[in-house]
Amino acid sequence: MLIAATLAILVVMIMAIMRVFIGPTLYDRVLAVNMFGTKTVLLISLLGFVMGRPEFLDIAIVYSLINFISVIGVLRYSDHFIFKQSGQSKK
Amino acid sequence: MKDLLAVAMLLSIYGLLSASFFVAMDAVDVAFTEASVGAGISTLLMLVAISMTGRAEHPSRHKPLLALAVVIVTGSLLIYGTLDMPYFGSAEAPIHQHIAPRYINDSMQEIGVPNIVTSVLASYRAFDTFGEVVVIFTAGMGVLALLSVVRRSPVDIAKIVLFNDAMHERHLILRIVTKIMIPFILLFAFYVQFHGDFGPGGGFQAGVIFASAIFVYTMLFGMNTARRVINQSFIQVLAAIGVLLYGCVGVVSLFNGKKFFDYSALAIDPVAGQHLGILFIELGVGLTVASVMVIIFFNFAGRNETPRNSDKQDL
Amino acid sequence: MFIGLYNYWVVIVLMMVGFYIVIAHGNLIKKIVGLSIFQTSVFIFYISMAKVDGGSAPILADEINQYSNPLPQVLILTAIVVGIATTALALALAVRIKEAYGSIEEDEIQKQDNLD
Amino acid sequence: MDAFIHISSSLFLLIGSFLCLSGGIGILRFPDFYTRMHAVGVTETLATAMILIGLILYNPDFLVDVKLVIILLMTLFISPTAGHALANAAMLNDKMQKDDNKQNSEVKSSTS
Repeated sequence: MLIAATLAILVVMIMAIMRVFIGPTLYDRVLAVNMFGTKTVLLISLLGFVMGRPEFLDIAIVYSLINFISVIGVLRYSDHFIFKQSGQSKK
Repeated sequence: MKDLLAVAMLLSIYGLLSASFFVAMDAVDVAFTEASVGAGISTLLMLVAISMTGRAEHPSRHKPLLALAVVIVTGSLLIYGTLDMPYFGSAEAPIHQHIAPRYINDSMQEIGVPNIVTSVLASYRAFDTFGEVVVIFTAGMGVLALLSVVRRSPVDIAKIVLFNDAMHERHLILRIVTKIMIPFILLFAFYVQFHGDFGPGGGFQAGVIFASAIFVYTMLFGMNTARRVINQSFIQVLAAIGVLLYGCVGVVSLFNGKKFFDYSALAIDPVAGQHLGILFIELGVGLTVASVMVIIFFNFAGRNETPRNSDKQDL
Repeated sequence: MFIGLYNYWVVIVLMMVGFYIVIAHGNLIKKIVGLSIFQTSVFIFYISMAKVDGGSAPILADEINQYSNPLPQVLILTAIVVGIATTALALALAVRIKEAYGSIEEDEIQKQDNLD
Repeated sequence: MDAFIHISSSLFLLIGSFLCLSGGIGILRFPDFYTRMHAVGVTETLATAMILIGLILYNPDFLVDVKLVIILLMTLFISPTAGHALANAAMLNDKMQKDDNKQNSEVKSSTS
């Protein structure tokens, strides 16, 4: 069962990567990266159980934090671009 | 891809993927570091830099054929070179014969720390790690020297204030959730710092996580607020204190009649001395890494959005 | 016969991708991205060397006899953090070049240099 | 009792994997950004929660359970927030682009 869940998550990760490549807008890409990050958290927790040493869940915690931080960062700096663009077009 | 922001996204995914690969390869400490560094901080720095240098890459006018030829020749030579290498995962490979068995078998008696990576990092190869910490410190100083110069082109102050106001109104939910999360991130950083002897973790990782909490704060509440919370010159002193703390541990053991970084001199019981030494060294590493990362980020972000006046006041 | 060597080949492919980006693209940010891909391929090389079949993570616990090699992991752990510090330095240089020349494209910078 | 816990944990894992997959298909097949956002936002939180609950049931060790609960809480906090921020930013972007287009067309009409 664990291995089946791991495989499912791997498939979903591949789908997310495809969306990052296709993604017409920046936000599609951010969404896919965010999803990819969440799936990585799950993958790591599952891998810990599959390999029989589940005490390394700290890594998964770090992942969920870092995922959040990078999404905020992307939004923050993409706002910057929107702002710049609108400023330029108004000039 | 021409859009550099998309490149940064893909780099972040690459970091996440390589970190999960490290977990699969049993390198939990490395995965820890790569998770916080490769996926988080390097993406952020890349984004800040792109926001300053412009988003679009010019259409290429180069001839890729020559480069491709060079790459293919080098690659095939390297592949030819691997044909003699030991197979993947074989326990008889030369790399596993010489010093690793000593670390695996004896480190529990000699150092008394279950995490072998920590004991090798902080005790057996402490001098090496000292060098790395000095390199990080120097890189931080380099960024400081390059970016703390006041820039000549005037910045439109009104525009920036407007922008910051817009940010604050829009991200109310984000700000509140972040306010709740930040103490936990900091707490988790301390856990990683002091739990490094027993599980994955240690000074490097803790420093990076600590710094990333400050990054979030800076991104959401603006540079000026963050400057008020965290004094820049204090952070610079802190970075130096970290390196000095590391060096001092070595000097103390030198004065006590042992070798440089031989921590058994620190206490009567050699194993307790090792514990104490590793604790101090990890603390030094954590301080340096966290403050250097904060210095780097403040200089990047500060160049982006602070008006000139406040820059002058800071000087 | 050589199928057991695939880890090195993956590393070499990644390394060459990074190398190609560094030499073929004119944009400095792209070059830095290429360098970081190159760097990560070296990390993967070391870590895959450290793996032992049936081994476990090198944190001592009961009931486990076979551990992977801790030494390459230590080297890479420090190398990652040093790598981000040097990447930050490179990005800082790129930002300064942008301010001084108004561009981060290699050929444009060279054109301006030749004019002087 | 043991068998019951085992079966229920398998069931949770199965539901979680199914939700994951549906979210993945959603992000790939839906036509525009907001529908994709819907697919991911709805499935992601629930799938994560399901898989983590499955793991908690599967695992007897107390400390590991605590860590799993921490991850679960973290996800429940973070992923809706990130989704909200993302939707907000995308909406603002759309609005701004529309404004720009309007302005541009106005400028054009006034010049012509």
